Amino acid sequence: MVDPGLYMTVAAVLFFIGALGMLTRRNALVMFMCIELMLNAVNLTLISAGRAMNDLNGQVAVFFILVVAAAEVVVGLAIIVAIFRRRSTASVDELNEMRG
Amino acid sequence: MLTALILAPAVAAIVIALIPSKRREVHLPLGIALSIVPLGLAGYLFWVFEPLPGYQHTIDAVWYEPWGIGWTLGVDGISLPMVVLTALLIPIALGASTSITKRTKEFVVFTLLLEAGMLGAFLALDLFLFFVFFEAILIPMYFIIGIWGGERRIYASVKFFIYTALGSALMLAAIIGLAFSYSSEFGSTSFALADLMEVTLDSGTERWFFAAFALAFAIKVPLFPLHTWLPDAHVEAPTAGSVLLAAVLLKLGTYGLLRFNLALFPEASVDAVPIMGVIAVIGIIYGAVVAIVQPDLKKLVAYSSVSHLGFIVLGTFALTSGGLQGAVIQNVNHGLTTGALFLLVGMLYDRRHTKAIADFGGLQKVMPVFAGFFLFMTFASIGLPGLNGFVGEFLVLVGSYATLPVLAIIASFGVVLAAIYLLWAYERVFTGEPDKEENKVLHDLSPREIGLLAPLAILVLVIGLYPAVLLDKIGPSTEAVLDHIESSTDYVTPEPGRLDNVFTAGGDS
Amino acid sequence: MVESLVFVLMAIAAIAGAVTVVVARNPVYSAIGLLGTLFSVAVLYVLQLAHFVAAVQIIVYAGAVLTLFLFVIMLIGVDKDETREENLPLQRKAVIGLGSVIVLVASGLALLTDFQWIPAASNALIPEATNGTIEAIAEPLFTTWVLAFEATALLLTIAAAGAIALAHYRKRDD
Amino acid sequence: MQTPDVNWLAIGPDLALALAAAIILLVEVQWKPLTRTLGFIAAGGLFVASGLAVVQWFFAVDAASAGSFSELSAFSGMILMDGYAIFGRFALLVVTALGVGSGWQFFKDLGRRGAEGLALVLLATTGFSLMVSSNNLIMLFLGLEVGSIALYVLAGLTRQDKKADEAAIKYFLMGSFASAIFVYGVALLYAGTRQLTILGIGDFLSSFIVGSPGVILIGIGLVVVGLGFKVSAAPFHTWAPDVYEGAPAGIVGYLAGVAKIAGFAALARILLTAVDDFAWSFLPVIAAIAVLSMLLGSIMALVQSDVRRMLAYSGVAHAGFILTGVAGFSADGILFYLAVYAVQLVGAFAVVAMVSGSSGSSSDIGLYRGLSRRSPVLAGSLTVLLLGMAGLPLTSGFVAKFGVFADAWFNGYEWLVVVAVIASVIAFAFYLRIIVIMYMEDDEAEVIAVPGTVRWVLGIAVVATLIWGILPGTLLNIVADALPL
Amino acid sequence: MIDFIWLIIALPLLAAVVLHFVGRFLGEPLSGWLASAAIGASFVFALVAALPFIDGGAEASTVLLWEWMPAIGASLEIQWDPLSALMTLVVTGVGFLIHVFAIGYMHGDERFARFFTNLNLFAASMLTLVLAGNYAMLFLGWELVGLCSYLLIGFWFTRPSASAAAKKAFVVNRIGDFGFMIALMLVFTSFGTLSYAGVFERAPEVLTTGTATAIGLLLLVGAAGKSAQVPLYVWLPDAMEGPTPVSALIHAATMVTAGVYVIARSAAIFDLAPAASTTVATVGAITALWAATIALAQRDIKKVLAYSTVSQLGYMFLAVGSTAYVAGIFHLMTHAFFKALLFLGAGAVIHAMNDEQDMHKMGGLFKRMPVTAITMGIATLAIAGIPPLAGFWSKDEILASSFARGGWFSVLFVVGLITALLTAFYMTRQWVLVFLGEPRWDEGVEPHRAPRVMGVPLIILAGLSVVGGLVNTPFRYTLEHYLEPVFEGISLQHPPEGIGMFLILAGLSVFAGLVGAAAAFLTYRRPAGSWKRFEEGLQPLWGVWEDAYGVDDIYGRTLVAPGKRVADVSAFGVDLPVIDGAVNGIAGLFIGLGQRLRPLQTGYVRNYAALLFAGAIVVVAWLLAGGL
Repeated sequence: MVDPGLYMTVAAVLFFIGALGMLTRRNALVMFMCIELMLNAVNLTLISAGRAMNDLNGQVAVFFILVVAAAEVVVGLAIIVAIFRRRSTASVDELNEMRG
Repeated sequence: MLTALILAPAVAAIVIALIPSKRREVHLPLGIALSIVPLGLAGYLFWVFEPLPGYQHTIDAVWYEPWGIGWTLGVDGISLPMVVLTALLIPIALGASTSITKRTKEFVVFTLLLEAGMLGAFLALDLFLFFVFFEAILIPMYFIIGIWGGERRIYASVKFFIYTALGSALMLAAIIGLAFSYSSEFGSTSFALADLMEVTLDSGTERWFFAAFALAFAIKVPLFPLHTWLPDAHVEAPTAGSVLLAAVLLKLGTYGLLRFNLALFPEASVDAVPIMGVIAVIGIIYGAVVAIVQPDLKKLVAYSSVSHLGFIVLGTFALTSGGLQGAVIQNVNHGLTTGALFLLVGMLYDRRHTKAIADFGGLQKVMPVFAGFFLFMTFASIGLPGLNGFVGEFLVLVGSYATLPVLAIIASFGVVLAAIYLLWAYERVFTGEPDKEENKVLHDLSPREIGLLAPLAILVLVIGLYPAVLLDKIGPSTEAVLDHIESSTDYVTPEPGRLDNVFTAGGDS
Repeated sequence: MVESLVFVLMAIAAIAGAVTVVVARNPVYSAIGLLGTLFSVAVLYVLQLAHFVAAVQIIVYAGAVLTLFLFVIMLIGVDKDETREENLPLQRKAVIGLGSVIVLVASGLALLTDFQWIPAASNALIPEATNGTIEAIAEPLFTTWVLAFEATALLLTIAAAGAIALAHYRKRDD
Repeated sequence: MQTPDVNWLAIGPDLALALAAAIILLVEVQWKPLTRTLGFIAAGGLFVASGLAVVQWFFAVDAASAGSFSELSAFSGMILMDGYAIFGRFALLVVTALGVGSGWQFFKDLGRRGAEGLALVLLATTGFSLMVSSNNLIMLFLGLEVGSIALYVLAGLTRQDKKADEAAIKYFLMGSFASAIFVYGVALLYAGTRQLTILGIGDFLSSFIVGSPGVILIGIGLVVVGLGFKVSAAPFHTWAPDVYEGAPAGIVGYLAGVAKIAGFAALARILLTAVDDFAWSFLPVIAAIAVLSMLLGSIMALVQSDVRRMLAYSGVAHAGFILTGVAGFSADGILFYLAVYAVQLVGAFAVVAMVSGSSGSSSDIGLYRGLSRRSPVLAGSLTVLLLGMAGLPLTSGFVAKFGVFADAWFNGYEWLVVVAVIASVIAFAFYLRIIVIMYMEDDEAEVIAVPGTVRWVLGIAVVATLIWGILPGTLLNIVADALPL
Repeated sequence: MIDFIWLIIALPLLAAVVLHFVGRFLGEPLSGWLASAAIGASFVFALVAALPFIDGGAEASTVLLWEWMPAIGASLEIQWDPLSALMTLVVTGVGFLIHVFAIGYMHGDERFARFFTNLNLFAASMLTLVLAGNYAMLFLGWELVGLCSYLLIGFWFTRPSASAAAKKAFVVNRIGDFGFMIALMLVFTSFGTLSYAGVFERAPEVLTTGTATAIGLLLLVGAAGKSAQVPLYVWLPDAMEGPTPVSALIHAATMVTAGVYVIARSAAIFDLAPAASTTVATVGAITALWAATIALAQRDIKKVLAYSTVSQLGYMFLAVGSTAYVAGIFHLMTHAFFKALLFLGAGAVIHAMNDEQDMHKMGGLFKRMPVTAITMGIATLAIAGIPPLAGFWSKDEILASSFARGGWFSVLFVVGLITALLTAFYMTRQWVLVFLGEPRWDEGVEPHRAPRVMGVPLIILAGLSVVGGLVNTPFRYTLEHYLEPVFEGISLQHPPEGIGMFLILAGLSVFAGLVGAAAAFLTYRRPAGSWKRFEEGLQPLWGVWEDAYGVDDIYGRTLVAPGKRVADVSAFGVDLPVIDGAVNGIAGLFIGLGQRLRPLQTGYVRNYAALLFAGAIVVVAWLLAGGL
């Protein structure tokens, strides 16, 4: 029997790896994957917590978050594609006209 | 009654706003005509005003009950003169604005809105309401300076706006704080002056609130060293703007000190007497000294305002009946004389399109009537007995000697300086032979212009010789202020002539 | 016992995958790393009886989403190595700084305070309560959560409409 | 086997909007009608939704006064129908109507994609309206995402302008990042309390003393950050200027308005009713964020040369002011501020859209030179709205600021009020800058013709600004009933 | 009668108002006659009203016109007592004559009517001053006469020198008023009122010596300004820029004596402050000598008279300072006669010489204008103190009184004696230079006899200068008795008793006068060359005297220039750069801060994310720190 805390810790680690990925990568797609990582961490957290508290709602919540993730992916990729069409790049570093 | 007084100009403004801009010839005349209405009301108000302490014609309508804010109006001997002055100066200011050709309509509208705001500020007895008017006035004035002003009008208008807004912002915080203290003491929220006067504050808080209010009003007055927005605003503003700015807007500061600081924070006021006194006197001397060497007539008059308003503040914080009466009546006097001086400078500017003293000389020969009026107002502003300026300054000086002898003495030197800078300016502008060609062809005052100046001149003379017309109505209210301070602090007004305070009178402490 | 073993393996795998996502220079590798993480996390779900969710995880993520990712990567041809030269001088320092701060805070929490991940945890686990079978999930999903479930419909509509609006070029458009 | 607890009234407005959106999409596919027709459908949807919202309102007020609060939660506690939610929803509807009205030209220019545009707007509103009314944090997250994703798309909808892509991708990445953080916070709150509903958490925390609240605190923190992003509070504001500048002018007002309303409504609800027992620990943080937002926003706005960026930063400052109200810990101040600010914002952007063209890129301040001559209507209304934002008396902005300041002071945050008033004075400076340009510098550029819809929008915004400034009671009395359950 | 006493002021005032508005249409000479009629009328009225005092026994009475500033006990009330009556008579009487004279003198000036407007306004103001029953009203008149003097000195405003002189006069007077106002503050604070009645009665009980001295000295400052005493006399010589009738009326007969009047009026206060009185006397003596020396060397005929006026005013101060108030008032009166006469005479001469004022360019005018010459001669003798002319009696009484006071005052007595000698010298010098000797006129100058309208006043004044002194002789102190009620209860200084003592003192002063006169006569009788040599012989002293000890540019260098520099510095060195600079600086600070912060918004998503994430961590850390 593993202490649910450990699951949560793993989740936390995943979350922060994802977050740091957001800060380091400049390829929109990869940044986007990092967000998926973070969402996974959230899911893991919900499930572990729910289990530890004998509550099923955690898992239900995860279901919805998955859906959200999916939807985000669709739109996100659509945006990336649209940009690529005009600029033929996916590096957000090249998208910094607006600043200051 | 009072509501009507405030709404009349506002309605007038709307009426004029509804007239299409193409009919530019009607806006100004109509504006003047409509601005007679509030003047009439104010005159009536003055007529029926009983010389008693306390507020009259009070209105207390709920504005938004849960916040305890109300449409609370009332007039007493302190606000009455300012109300009349405001109502009087608007038609004159408009009448002096024939030289304004672009966007006449907006100009008239803004001026009338300004009037509404100023009247409201003088009549409001609810701090929230007062603040609303106090702040709302900035907008029309800002536009008047900014649109119809001179070269650096934008700089001047923004400076004017931000500077004064900064002061009032902290006052807003203090007002909220007061209301909070009230609600925590009495359970209900209220912003009514009468209620907030009941609040008992610990001296620390009271000092902070006093400071916040004082700052707001000191910037408005303006007191040294917060005065630098004034010369810019005056120099850039159009004639009407300068007139109203000097004659009425600045008075909101002195009026506020008298009406709110003394009433709400008696303890702190008494403690602040030396500080405020010193600041005021610095202003008197400093303003005068700086005025001496100003190369621009408007700037000169502006700095003279700094000096003159110092007298009002000195009188206010002298906390003697003489000083307070002097302060109130000096509000009016400065309004009349300085207003008139700005009118005159404006008329000169309309003819010659310059305000630089160096550009003139020998004008008395080409425009004697103008010179006559100018000299008359100059002496009124120098404080020549028999003219109004003296009444105010003399009351203030003699009144404040009892409590602030040293300051009173220093301040009276400002009277000497006033003679220097004004007469020197007069000498340079009007005497000698007119040497410049463009000066030789200037035409003298038109009947219209004389008509604008005459009422002011008459008032100057009447108040100078028979100030009782005002003092009778002012007196009871100022006494009430003193009583309030005495009752709520251990302060005692020195009684001149009592043997025991002949030489120990007041002292600076 | 078995659980712990599996947990350790899968945890390591998940984190390794995550790290790959972040550090791999080639987006394709990142995608693979993500795949790894998704799988191992799915396993962790199973360990905690969240069978249905685990299934969805595999189907939706590994199946749909990741494929989509790879597809786009190929489509826009960024399947080449990303340069590492940094045009934001401060950025890397900032990241390192933030990372260390996190570690600091975390260790502070772990050591100094009696930090509990799940203070409301019940000391007795009731496996039936959290046995995430399809029935078990469906029951709350279509009663208590029915509105949320409907709301997802909106989400998908938006996704569809949005994707079309952004990426689909009709004739007569610009 | 229980049956779902369905309450049609509770979701009536959202349903109406969603239906309208669906109809638009279908009709578009089938008949390729004029954009105008679609516009009518959208308007109809909005109208019905508003009507239903009004019905909800009276129902809610009666129920509240009757004390039967159970009637106010629907779908077995998934969403609430309390005055707070309905007020927020109504504000959203109004903003949507105004936004669509002012951005009408934009939808026309979209051509065939105008349908998607309109549909997305309606769906976004639906999502946000679910968000403000939801009681369950996951439901709230769903609503948030529904709204946000739609907004990402809208931001990038135009193809005239490359800035739009940049805006879209920045908004999208940052937004998803923030939502991830937010939902992690939700997860941690769940871990800490075994509750996913706001009221549940509230009850839990008020009935049990949590031994080690660390996880809850982290949860609160992350939730604050996630929503702080939506309302563009410093330092989570960085997306706002770029998005405001890049997104199509016609839609920015709507985009900014709804995000602010929904974000703040949710944030305030969570902080005030769910975790209010931790107020002592998070209020200082809120105050700090408020100060940062007010000062940073005002100061940065001073130096902007693009009006949209300027308004974005002013939005940051306003977020700070509203957070001052949060620090004041009373809902009505916040709601009032939200309502009046959102209206002013949409109105202002209606003008911006007119000046720089619906999907036009630049809104450099130079374009406003002498606007008072070129289009008195635009200049006049923009002036009123800016003065309203600046919070000058006799405008709703002043009442709003006064309200939140008073709340903060009454809640013991005197110092915050002092900072706030100073910040608001700094803010005067850049609002005045625009007015100066419009009125005090003359430039005989071409006259701008203002279409009827925009006139209507401006008229409403201006009148509202003035009415609520002169007779604040008209709105305050309503807000007084709109308190969270 | 007494109830209409205000008419004395009102008549000239009314005339002034009328002239102001319709004078232009009345034109010349009608407006002049109107003005003269008005003041003449008040003279008659005053005379009638004063009769009861002359035959004694009438009570002084006060008429309250109206409250002015009740809060500081300032009301407009008229005090009608022997002193004010006497002053009124002098002012209106001499004033009337000068008005008449001016009709001739101002002939042809395009602002003829305006001149008389101002003249009448002045008369009204002066009467306000002397009739005041309240220090505030006194101050009202005090300042109004200042105004009129400003207007009249600068009457020919196109002359820069004239307007400069006018400004100078007003400003210097203001400096005096500065002291005066403070005096009034003290008075009010001590008494709670400013009305004579209230003050004088309670003075002994209320005032400590300290306060009394303070008030006294401050009044002295005011008086010194108005009455051109050291060090504030500098404005009076310049004031000669005004038309000669103005100099005669304002700067010889009436206004400048206001200071003396005030001190005499305030006798009750000075009575309690011997130190103050002594100061007054000393100032007076110094002024007398100082001005006399300057007068010796002046070439401008009016400048001589100006400095002589200063010197004579010094005598009056010496008198009132040694508490010989009656003597002071007496000299004031006689001086009014002969000095007015002298000025008018000078005016006639200047008129005749086409506005030539340099005595070196005159001479031998006796044959051309005998009336003027004779009348001026009488006046010269009078001022030189030759019995039995008016000047002799008054001056002698002053000297005698100060001698009798003894102590320090005997020093002052000596000074007075020397001054008497000098006075005789320079007056005679003037007369001789103007009327005797060979004509030294510029070519084209054709001196002509003055018109009758100018001549008659001269003759009348000459008559007064002869007999005027007889009202107060050691043989019969009429004036003294007449003024007694005013000064009752106040210790007055009298000349020493006994005819013998009188003869000695009189002898001394007469001797001094004769010596001076004779010396001057013998020196300047001779042809120009010789007396020019004589003056050369007295170099450099003579030169110093001639440019009045260079006081003007000393003041210029020590006061005016530094003052201007202070103003310049504070205006352009402090106000703009420092104070306004600070304001703009703060504004700029925020802009600068904004500019500095802009790079924070790099435009890179990663940065934004970093910022957001950092914020998140800070928030969380803070919450944990606060919460655990």
